[in-house]
Amino acid sequence: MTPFCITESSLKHLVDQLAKEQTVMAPVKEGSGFSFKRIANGEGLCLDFTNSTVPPKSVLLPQLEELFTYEVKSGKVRTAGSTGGDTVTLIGVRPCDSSAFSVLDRVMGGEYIDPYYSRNRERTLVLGVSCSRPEPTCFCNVFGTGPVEGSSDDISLTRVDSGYVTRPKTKKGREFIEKHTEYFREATQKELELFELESSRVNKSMEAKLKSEGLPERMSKAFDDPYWQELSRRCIECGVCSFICPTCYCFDVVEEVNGNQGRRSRGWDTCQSCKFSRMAGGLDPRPTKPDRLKHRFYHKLQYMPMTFGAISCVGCGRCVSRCPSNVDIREVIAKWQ
Amino acid sequence: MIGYEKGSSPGRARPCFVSSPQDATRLVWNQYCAASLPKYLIGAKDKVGIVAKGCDGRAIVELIKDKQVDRDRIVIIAPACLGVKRASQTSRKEILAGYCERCSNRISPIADIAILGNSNEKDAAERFARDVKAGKPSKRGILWMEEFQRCTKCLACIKSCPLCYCTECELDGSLSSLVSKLRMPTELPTFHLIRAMHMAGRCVGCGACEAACPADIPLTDLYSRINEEVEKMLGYVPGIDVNTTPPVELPRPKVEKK
Amino acid sequence: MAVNPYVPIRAKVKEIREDTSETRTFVISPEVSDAKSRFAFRPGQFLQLTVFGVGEAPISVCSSPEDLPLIQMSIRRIGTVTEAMHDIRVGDFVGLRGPYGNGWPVEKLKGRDVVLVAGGIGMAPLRPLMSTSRNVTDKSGSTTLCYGARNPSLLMYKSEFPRWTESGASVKLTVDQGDAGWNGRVGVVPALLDDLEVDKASAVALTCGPPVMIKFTARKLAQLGYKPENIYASLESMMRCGIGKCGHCHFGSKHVCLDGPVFSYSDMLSLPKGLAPI
Amino acid sequence: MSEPKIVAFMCWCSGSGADQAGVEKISYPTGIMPVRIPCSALLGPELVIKAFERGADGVIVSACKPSDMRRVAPSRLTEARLEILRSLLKEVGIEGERLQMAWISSQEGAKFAEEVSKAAERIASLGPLEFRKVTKPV
Repeated sequence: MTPFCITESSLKHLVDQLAKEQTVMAPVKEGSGFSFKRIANGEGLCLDFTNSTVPPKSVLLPQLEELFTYEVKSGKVRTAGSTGGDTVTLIGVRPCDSSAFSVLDRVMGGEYIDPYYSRNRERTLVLGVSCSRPEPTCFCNVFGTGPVEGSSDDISLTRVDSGYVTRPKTKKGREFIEKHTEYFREATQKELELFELESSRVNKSMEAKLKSEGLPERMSKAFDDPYWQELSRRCIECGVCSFICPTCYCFDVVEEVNGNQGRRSRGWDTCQSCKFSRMAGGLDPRPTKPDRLKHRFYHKLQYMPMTFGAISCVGCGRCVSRCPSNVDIREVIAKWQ
Repeated sequence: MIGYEKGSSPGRARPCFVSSPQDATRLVWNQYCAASLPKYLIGAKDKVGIVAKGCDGRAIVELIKDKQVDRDRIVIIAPACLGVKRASQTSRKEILAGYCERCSNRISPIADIAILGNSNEKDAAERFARDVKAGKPSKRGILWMEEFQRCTKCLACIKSCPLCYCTECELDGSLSSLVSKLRMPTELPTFHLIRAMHMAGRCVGCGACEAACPADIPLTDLYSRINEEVEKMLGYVPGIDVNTTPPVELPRPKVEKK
Repeated sequence: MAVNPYVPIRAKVKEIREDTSETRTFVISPEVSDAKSRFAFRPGQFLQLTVFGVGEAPISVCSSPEDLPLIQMSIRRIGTVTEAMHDIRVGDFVGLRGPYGNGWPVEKLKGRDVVLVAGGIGMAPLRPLMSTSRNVTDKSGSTTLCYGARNPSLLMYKSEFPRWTESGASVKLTVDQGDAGWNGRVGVVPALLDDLEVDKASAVALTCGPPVMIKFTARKLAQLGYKPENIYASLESMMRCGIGKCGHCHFGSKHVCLDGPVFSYSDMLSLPKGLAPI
Repeated sequence: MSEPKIVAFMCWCSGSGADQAGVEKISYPTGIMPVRIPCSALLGPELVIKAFERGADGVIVSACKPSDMRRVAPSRLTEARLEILRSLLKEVGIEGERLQMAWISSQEGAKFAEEVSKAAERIASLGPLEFRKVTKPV
């Protein structure tokens, strides 16, 4: 399919139309940052942002998600549907975050398929938007997860002066464009040229010092290196890095009980917490701060490549800019590249 | 020796631990030295030197009072602080952090070595003091309940706070059922109110919580408001004098010796 | 629609046996018609046990697969869930999901000498092998159980020792601290391994117990000439989902819930320190 | 409005005061949920906040008069602590009057009923508290 083009105003009308029928999630300014929220119309759409504070993984893997409810005494369990639900259009996903969905797909699939995640994933259409001005902390180019398109985009939008060059990436994306064909028109030759120009401009605007080849192999030999001790000294184990990481998926499960009614929910957890791997009885396989910090980096840069064949850092730079102690994953990569 | 070194990107400085004179060249001092260093004193076994801004000094005073830090084991180097800058999330500019605008004293109340800087810096510091007039009143009218709803419940405020030294925290959901471990929306105000109560009369306004918060909740605004009330009510200001006792404490009953 | 792996199946507690002062064995019957196929497990696998209103914990099955649909679990009072489990009465409902994990390498045991080393509650996952020990070793190899506890009253399944001996297994016991009625050995479990008459080159050792015991048992076995790939240990870790999603039991590139809980000594050496107590 | 829900935390002594009100058959508002605690000074602000979260319109803490206590007066602590909590509640937009304190000793049944009724009236006049929806600063 040839690329399409959608003008800014058509996009707004399209969102107006969609918001009437289904859930539209888009970045919304909140406090001093952006976060993905449900929007009611095209007016609320703002694609002029660098990236959201909390990644859009919150749409697929909500921070708090009910697993099921039950009666305490009788043990009767009710699941509030792990299938169906509204179609969700997720607009304005940056390439790094879109690529992060592929990482989550790999984890949540496999021998046991996570029903809640796959329900959310199937009903969500991802409209990715290319970056136009990457932050100095961004390094998606290192892993090839950006900055123009992400690997889970159903449709990739790239801003050119007349609107957005629209490239459908999946069957779902093509069907979407066919269904809403009145909002799109075929991209002109000039627009395509502008798209190429824009892509190479953004690519060039990013630093290219880091390399990811061979990183897992080298890291597997560095497990006992004193570097980790030194690195972790300034870490304060706040766990912000994992809460704002688009590929961190670990969750904890809690029960809420009110009389005879019980509910089991899950929600994000962080491996940086000293209670993450502590067992009943007090044994802890990762008892010290270096163990825990190392686990996070190894999980992303070594364990995941070993298990799934790809590094699970997408270079969004959130942890780099947000870490209060300035523990920088780019330095870790630079150290072992 | 705990101080600051150059960070990984421009406009950042980060904590750094120096154990030999050669390494001391790594140390820097500028307006990006934001991280709260007294946090690293808790549980430290050796004798350590520490670079302390005004707020850090106040935190150390509180830690000494709470018997978490031994005064004899630390050497405090206190440079004059001009307030720290942080990158604005909305515009690509650097602004003076909100909590620094409210800072009551930019020089540590306790110091072994005080560095008042050269005359230029001194001027700047005086200008700063004049502008700030020993602490602007905190902002009022923040819609706190809305702010609380933004909370991601990552507990970074607790983990980054130099005065949160409890090994088991009642707010992380593992010790009590006061607040669940996960982000239950109805519990977010509870979480923040309890934490605010725990900080009442203790917060030294270093802004570590605010700097760490991924949701940018202006926590120090709330804590400083409560501190103002505590000062009005009980005449107590935290972090000034090692010898004062915390405000809400029982006088010890005198036990008569037989 | 595929089965939702997070939802436990309701099960009724049929019988409770007080094994020791801190452990009880529960006989549980899942309330589904296809319990036999759904819960078909291999010895050494575990189930996620839900105490409704309290939470979930991974517990290994201590009965033989032949007893299905009845499932037995021995539970030591140690955390919130196990504590609550001790308040459960006969007729109460609990939740079960699973079985999860890899279980003992049952195929490998055929025709070989098998040494089972257990400490305290660590006997539970090995018990299914003892109940079926003759089948497991294919009648040509010997079966030896080396079992120890802190004191004689904490030895589990005492009433079954005679039956195990009758069926041809040799049962060696030891305690850390004897009492008036004890005239057996006093000492640590690895000390029992010294003079076993087994073919060390091909023998398979299976161990479960406190981390310290596993550590010294594994070392000792390796020293005695057992092959590292023939030494197996069942490890434990904090875990939430049991299906490799929650990340709590992720160590190295292994998940304890998917790739474990049984690991060979050679696997353990390649895992990060901490999980494998070696 | 309907009867406000009020949680009354009372120390051992003032709890007996409430009993005394019962013995003397003095009526007081029915929306009161008594919670007995060993001493008012043991009442952390956590529980008061939690009570508001769980739907209380108001909280009454009844404690011994400091003058009735021997040697040290822990209820002074309670007073100071609740005063701080009240200012915090005001800051986030909850009326301070929702948190009341009453000095009641073990024999004062009539006083208990009177204080509690007065407090309930004041709390009722504020209307129901929707803790989660309070967004306007006072």
